[in-house]
Amino acid sequence: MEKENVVYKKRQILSSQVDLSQFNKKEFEKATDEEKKQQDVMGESTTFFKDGMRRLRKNPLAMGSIIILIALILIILITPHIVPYSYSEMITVNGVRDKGTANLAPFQFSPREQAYMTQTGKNLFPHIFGTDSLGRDYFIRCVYGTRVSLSVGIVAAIMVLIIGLIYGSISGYFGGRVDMIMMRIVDIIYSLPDMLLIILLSVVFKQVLSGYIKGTVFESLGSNMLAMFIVFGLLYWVTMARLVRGQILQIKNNEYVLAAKAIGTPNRRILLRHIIPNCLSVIIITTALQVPSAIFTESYLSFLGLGVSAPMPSLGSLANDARQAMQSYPSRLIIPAVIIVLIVLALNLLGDGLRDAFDSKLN
Amino acid sequence: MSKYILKRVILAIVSIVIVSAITFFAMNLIPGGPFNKEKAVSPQVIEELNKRYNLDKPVPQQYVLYMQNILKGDWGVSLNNGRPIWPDITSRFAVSAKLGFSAVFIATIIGVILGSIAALMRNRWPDRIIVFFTTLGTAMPSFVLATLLLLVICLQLGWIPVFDADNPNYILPIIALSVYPMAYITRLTKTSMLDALNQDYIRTAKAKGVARSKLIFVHALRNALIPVVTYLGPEIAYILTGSMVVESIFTIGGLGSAFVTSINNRDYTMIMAVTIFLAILMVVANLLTDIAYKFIDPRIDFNN
Amino acid sequence: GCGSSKKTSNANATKTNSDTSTLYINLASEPDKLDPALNSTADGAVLAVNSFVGLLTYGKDGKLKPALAKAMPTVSEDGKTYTVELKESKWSDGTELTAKDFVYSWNRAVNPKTASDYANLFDVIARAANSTDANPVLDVTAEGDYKLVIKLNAPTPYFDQLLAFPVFLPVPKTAVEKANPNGDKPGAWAQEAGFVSNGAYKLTKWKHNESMTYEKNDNYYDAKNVSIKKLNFMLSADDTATYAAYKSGDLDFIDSVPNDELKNVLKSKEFKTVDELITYYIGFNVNSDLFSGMTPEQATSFRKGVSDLIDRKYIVDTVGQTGQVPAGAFVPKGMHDGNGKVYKSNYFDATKTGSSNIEQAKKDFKAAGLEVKNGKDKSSFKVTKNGQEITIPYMINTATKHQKIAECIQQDLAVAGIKVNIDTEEWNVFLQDRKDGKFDVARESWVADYDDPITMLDIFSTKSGNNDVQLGKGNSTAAPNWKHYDELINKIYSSTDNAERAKLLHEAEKEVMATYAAVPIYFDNDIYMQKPNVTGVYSTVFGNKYFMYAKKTK
Amino acid sequence: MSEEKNILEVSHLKQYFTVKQGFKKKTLKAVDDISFAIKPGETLGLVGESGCGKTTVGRTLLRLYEPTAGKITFNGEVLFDSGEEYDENDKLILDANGNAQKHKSVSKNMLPYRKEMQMVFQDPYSSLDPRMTVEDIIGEPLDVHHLYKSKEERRKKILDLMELVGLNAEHAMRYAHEFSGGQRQRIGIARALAVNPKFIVCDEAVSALDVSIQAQVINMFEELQDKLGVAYLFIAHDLLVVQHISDRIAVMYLGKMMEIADADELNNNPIHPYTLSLLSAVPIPDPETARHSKRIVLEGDVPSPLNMPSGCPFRTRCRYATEQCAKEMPQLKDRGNGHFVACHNR
Amino acid sequence: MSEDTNVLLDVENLHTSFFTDNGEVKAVNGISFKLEKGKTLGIVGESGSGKSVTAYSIMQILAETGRVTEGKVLFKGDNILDYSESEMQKFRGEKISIIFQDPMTSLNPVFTVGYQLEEAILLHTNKTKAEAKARAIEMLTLVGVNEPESRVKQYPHELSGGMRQRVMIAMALCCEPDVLIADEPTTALDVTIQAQILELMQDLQKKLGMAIIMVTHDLGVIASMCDEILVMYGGRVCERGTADAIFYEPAHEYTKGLLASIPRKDNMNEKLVPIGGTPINLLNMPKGCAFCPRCKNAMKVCLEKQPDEYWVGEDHLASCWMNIKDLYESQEGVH
Ligand SMILES: Nc1ncnc2c1ncn2[C@@H]1O[C@H](COP(=O)(O)OP(=O)(O)OP(=O)(O)O)[C@@H](O)[C@H]1O
Ligand SMILES: Nc1ncnc2c1ncn2[C@@H]1O[C@H](COP(=O)(O)OP(=O)(O)OP(=O)(O)O)[C@@H](O)[C@H]1O
Ligand SMILES: [Mg+2]
Ligand SMILES: [Mg+2]
Repeated sequence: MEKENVVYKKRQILSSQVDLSQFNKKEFEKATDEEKKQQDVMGESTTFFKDGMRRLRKNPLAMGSIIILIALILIILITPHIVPYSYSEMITVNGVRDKGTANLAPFQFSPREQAYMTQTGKNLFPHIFGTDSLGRDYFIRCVYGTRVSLSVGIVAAIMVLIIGLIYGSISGYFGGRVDMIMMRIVDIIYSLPDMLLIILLSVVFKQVLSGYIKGTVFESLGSNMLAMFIVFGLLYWVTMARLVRGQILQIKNNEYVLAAKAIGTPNRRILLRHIIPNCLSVIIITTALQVPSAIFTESYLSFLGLGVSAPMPSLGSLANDARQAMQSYPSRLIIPAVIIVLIVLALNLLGDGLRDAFDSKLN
Repeated sequence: MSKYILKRVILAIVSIVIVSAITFFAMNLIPGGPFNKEKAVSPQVIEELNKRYNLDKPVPQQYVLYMQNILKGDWGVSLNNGRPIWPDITSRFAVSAKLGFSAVFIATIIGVILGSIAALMRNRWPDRIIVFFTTLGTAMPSFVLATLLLLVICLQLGWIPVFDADNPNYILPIIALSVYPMAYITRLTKTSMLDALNQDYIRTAKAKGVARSKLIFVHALRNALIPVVTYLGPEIAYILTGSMVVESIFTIGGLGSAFVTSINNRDYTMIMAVTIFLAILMVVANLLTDIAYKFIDPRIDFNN
Repeated sequence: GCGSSKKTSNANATKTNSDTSTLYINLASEPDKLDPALNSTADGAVLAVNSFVGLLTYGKDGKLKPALAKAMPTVSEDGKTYTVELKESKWSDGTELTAKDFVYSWNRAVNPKTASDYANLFDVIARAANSTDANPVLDVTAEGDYKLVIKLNAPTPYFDQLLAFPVFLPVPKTAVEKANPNGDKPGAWAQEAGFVSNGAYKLTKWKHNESMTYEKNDNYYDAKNVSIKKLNFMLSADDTATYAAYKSGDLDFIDSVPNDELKNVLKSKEFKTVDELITYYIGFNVNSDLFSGMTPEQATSFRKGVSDLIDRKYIVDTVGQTGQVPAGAFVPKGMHDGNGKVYKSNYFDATKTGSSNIEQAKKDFKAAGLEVKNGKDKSSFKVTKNGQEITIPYMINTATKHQKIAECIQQDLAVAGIKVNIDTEEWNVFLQDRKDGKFDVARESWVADYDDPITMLDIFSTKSGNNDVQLGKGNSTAAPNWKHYDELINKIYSSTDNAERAKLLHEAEKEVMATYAAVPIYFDNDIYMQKPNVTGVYSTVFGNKYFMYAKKTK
Repeated sequence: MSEEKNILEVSHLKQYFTVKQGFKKKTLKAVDDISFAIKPGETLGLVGESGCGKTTVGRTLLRLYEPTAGKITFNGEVLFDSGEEYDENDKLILDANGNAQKHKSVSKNMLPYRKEMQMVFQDPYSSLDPRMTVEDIIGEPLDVHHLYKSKEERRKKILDLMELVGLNAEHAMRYAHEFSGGQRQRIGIARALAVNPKFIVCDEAVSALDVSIQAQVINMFEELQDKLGVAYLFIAHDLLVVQHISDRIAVMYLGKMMEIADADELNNNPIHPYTLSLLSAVPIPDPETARHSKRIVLEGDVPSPLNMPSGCPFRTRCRYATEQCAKEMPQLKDRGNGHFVACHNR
Repeated sequence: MSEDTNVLLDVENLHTSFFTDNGEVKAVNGISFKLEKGKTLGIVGESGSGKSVTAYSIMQILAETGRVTEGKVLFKGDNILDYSESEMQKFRGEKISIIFQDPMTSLNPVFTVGYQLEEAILLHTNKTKAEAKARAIEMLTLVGVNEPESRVKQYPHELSGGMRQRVMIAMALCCEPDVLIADEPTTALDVTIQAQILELMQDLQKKLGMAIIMVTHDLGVIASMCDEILVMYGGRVCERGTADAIFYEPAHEYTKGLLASIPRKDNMNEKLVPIGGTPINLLNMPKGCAFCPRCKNAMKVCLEKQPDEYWVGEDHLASCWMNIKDLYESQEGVH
């Protein structure tokens, strides 16, 4: 009885608000499942990678960085075939070594070169970045220097990344005694005088490695190059390891790690799938920052006799050599410095971009 | 905690002994010696010197003798210039530490502030500018930066003398030393700050009415500090023991150049002393870092 | 146009500082030892001669003159007894300096306990009767306080020079013995500022690796002629920094300029070059595998071929830049022969080697038993050994100059299809490897200790510690027989006739040059820059700079 | 209890944590000597004051925390046994020196059992990896235990699971933080179900869900139980839900088990004073009843697990507390019908 | 409801969206309500229906990508959406405070519980540090945390879920705000504590005239606490009214489904009746009623038109075409 009453009251209240003439009977027919389903519009599904790439493409800085890197790589791959000078060649005009070509400014020709051009009417290829104090074309030296430094920077950074990551992860994740001992080893490596060890290694490598590399790509770069990577592998990963370990100590306390354990996820997988992706941003940044430091470490190692062997240049050694010419020939310092900055900037911005693109939390 | 620290201190001593042993044997393994000169010194003289400094004994015995002397507080004399090691190291350390502490301090403060600003203004112009300049800072090797400072500030502008024997000016070397760590810290702070700012507890603090600056520099920063502290530990140890490059460009008698010249000269006693000194600093710095971890993030547990 | 050229000339003028009583100087970084008996570096020698003075010294004209000696020593008929009368003089602490101080100082320097690097310079002095190996006593006697009699083993034409050499400088006995009670710290007395000396200046402040301050010693025997009150040394080895300090007027005197800046300062009036007695050369390890299967003659031809191809002029012009002289002999240009004449020798025209010398090189390579094929054009060819490309490992230490020279040589030899691998080694490793003969080819240079060719030639005697090229050592069949050379050197040392001795010196040099194991590149010189308001600084052929007679105006 | 073999047996389980207060270390007895058993296909509800150790029990069962003491038997296999021995009165047997008498301890590698025993976490926010897509989160147990042959099969399984818990297929590529709390909890449930476990600890698995989804999930749990015979330890605060889903209910207070009984029995005949007050506080989703219901208010200090009162931990708030309660913790005693109560006075 | 000075909070036609890379997520689509002093507004609804987002919109603490796109939030007549950041700071915590849904992540892991409580107190009162500490301890006691003196020295991870939640509650209440938004404040609490907390809230409400917005899934809590109830679905309000109206005369299909799926004493041994289907996709809102894809009784009109809010009783509004259909059919009978 009461119920009837309520319904009646409701109808009364409603009828004062609604103009029923707007409706027709059809509208109150039951909708089919089909129709209902149509309403339920699904979003498109993508994959993690596609999604990230799409976001990356939208990032102008990251795309700019990619373009710069590609341009640099193209230049260092192609120009050695175009420019008629070689990185070690002291410029000769008409078969005679030309002392006048030392220390030329960009796009300048030596008097003898000019005379040759007016005499023969042939145009010589310009010295785009000028020449160095031994009369070698600086552009091509920079190109080769970039080749060396880019590969050193990236290979070393990757090596440091891999070793540091594995070491730091294991130490941070397993913690306790493992961590204690592994970190003390890191302390030791940190404290060892690297210069001393590098000298020792250079002596050892010279004897050990030179036999193995004959006829391989490393020969032109020198056994030193290989040795240098070994040095990176032995000595320079510790910062990365500590950073990773610090992050992991923090991240492993998260409940999702416990959840993964509850599933039965093996430790290795927990590390790879849960913990490392969650400290990815620090890892990316550190790796990107590792590149310039590897480039400069290379020049330091060359100085101690472990880098590329002269006359093969690297950007670090070019900059180092140009330091003393800084007051008279600043362009010799500026050019390799700008290239390094370009590489580093591009890698860093790309790193930032990657991080933003693949870091779900920020979106 | 105190047990943990005790354990660490014991391990630290072990680490230092290992470092000293490796260094001792490594330096004896590399070719060359302390009395190796371009003009050969007569064999009698070398024999006399070797005897005087115990270098005629087998290397393991030398090591034991050396460590015994260290325990007695005797660091020996420099094989190169004959001066006692310990006062030399401490006076050099005083110089390096003055520079180093200032540099680390400046780098940390500015780096953390810049990094926080960059995180907060993500993808806006302050962030872009900071990223650009910090990248420049990491891409600029210290020898270039130091030389540039010297040439521009001292030579072109003449603000500071290049060489002043009586009142050396430490501003430029401090700048030169601090730029790289500052840039590094900025980048680290920015990334970890971004992570922290996305956490729910930031929302909680905001809902409490916490001011934006406190939100960032207290609530978010503390959570973002782990990577910065990690980086700082060894960096402090390194900077405190000086930088060869900066010292040589600005003519500063710090530990950095002492280290490099001692290796060049195979000044065994000096190499050992500086190494042990660095190792102690390093171990202490890393211990402090780990303790700082616990202070920064109480969830971190080393004893599990 | 006109205006801009003026501007550039202005830019070269540097600022000067107005403190006329102090001279601001850079020589190099921290010296190791200031005890003149223990010093072994060139920069240390400069500090020694400015803070100590011996019997003789060098004058502005570069000639020896009496210092504490009243006059030049009198030499006996047989040339074996030197007698020196001394002036009255004092140590900086006011105590008397007598002939006994010299007897003490020299006996101390020669004592093995002192372990002086230059003790062997005393070898020319005879030993006293009570001398033992462990406790050598020189036959030098003080007759009264101011007369010194020195007995030599054989006539030594350069002995006067030694009397001005740092290791012959006097040291203060009381101070030395007080600081060294156990005999194991011979240099301890002069390790910090404030030690007693007798030269124009005494060290008053020493901030290690930063600066040193020397102040005028009023007890200096010639103090009245010393007008500069203070020498302030910047202890920096970074030539960019020191050059900047010089340009900014913080320094008055520098003795190095960044290699790449040289071109711009060459024309400057402030830039000075001084001849020195230094030979930069390339050392071939005569026992190297490079010469395996060759006869000594063939090996020599091979090395000569390499020498033929090295463009010394190019190196001097583009790397050296300061007027070094391409070397066609081993004994430096301008050295005296001990018989009152300038020693002259030349084995080839060093200005013509390099690409214009290809035909000669081809001949030499052929004579070495190598295959020589013509290249694409006239300016190149290809040398092979048993059909294999020749690779020469060239060892240098880490320094820009050496690297640049190495790169030049690399290019020079590329003409012959010879590959040069540059091995850069850390300094101390480099020294050791070179001494041990663990190299094939290495850069070398030799600085004369005194102005006599024997100081250059002695290094190649078999027993010499500086015989890096290993002549007479090892048993490679490609190495030349070296017995005769050692005999020659012995003869030179014992020769009593200076004219005969000069001939023997030429003979010895010829033997060395005939091996082409030491291929001279150039004779080096010394440079420095000095502000226009500074005058009176002078330098010797050994690189010693004398600051005490400098004058500085506003 | 019946002859049927239990899927899980827990006896004398203890989980102590060491916590630091300033410089002092203290032992926190989060779970203190509790025993129970669950039969296959049975649901045991676990209720109790917040902080009484329910989550800890769940996690310790799965050995996510290493138990301090006790014995855990799963499916007839001893997973963990610290080795203490108890007499028939459940008293620890001590040897002459007053130390516990021990037999050989057991500590099995848990990996193979993870497939059988699963857990749904209390906190849907922090238990999901923020950097993984839902697909990967749910797919992870499939990957770990190799439960598919092809990529398609994996995807199909994941989508089935998502549908099962009421998530759209389009959600598969999203990240956990893009979901509402309830949706996140469903992801967590789907993850636990992925391996077809025989036993699931549901740690407040439905607390964050809205009632309709909660109903779905509860239905789902029940269906799975019917179909696959899954057993649950169902931890929750919502007594109505617990009563609905559970066959038996256990009541905990400060790390101790206070009462266990069949769901209906407990509802109709609660004995322990704490249970009484609990039941009286249940909010009734009916305005009329809500207005008239009266809860039993607990007076007195709420003790902390760090400072456990002697004897029965509840005595400080208990109306019936006597001197005996302060002396001795009452044993869990059968009051018939499988109704166990630990109380001296009721 | 007329112009009433008692109205503390007036939300008008609030729209909030998240601008994600995938498009605009319309989390709240036109919500209006008024909240009077001393009253309790309950919000129930599907999870993901925008309850929390509504609360965050009021507090202006949306994620970076979120924005209020339309509407007003008037607090005592002022539109707080126009407040500057510093005005907002003053406002938050003091005038309105919020208890967050998730206590684990909502507390800063690196500060002690005490610090976080004291901070809130110090921000909005001029108490000294010691007073703030005392107040913090008092608050913890009030919410039933044992040994509050030592708890204040502990870190969030050292507390159980329920304790953390009580800390959150204490934090929100410590400054005695005018409006308290409680976003599922008691999910992690056992019923005795829950009851205690709810009583505490009600006490404060009586004492201070505090208004409460209670967001919860627990219909039991709603039934016993609220003066008015909002039922949300898909970012919209589908029904509102007093507890009696909602519980006894539900006028929206979703509400009906919701009530049917509650476990009760009387359906203990029956299967629960959940609402079928899956929640809607906020990126692509249906044209018509948001609930219609899941509605058993959906009609053609539901597919096309969004229903307006109609009064269906005193203090009872609903937006469901079923009501109109019912009216239409009854009228049709008359015609
Ligand atoms: N890792 C830990 N370290 C120290 N103490 C802990 C830890 N985990 C839990 N505790 C303590 O153990 C006790 C029980 O915690 P637990 O989380 O099991 O409670 P709970 O019954 O699940 O409570 P809730 O219902 O609130 O989730 C609490 O006092 C808590 O503070
Ligand atoms: N930062 C964000 N970015 C994108 N979408 C979001 C964001 N925050 C919330 N949403 C979406 O907004 C909708 C409403 O979320 P909200 O948290 O308000 O739900 P709720 O009603 O509180 O649910 P629950 O009861 O489960 O807590 C959800 O669909 C959610 O996916
Ligand atoms: Mg719990
Ligand atoms: Mg919510």
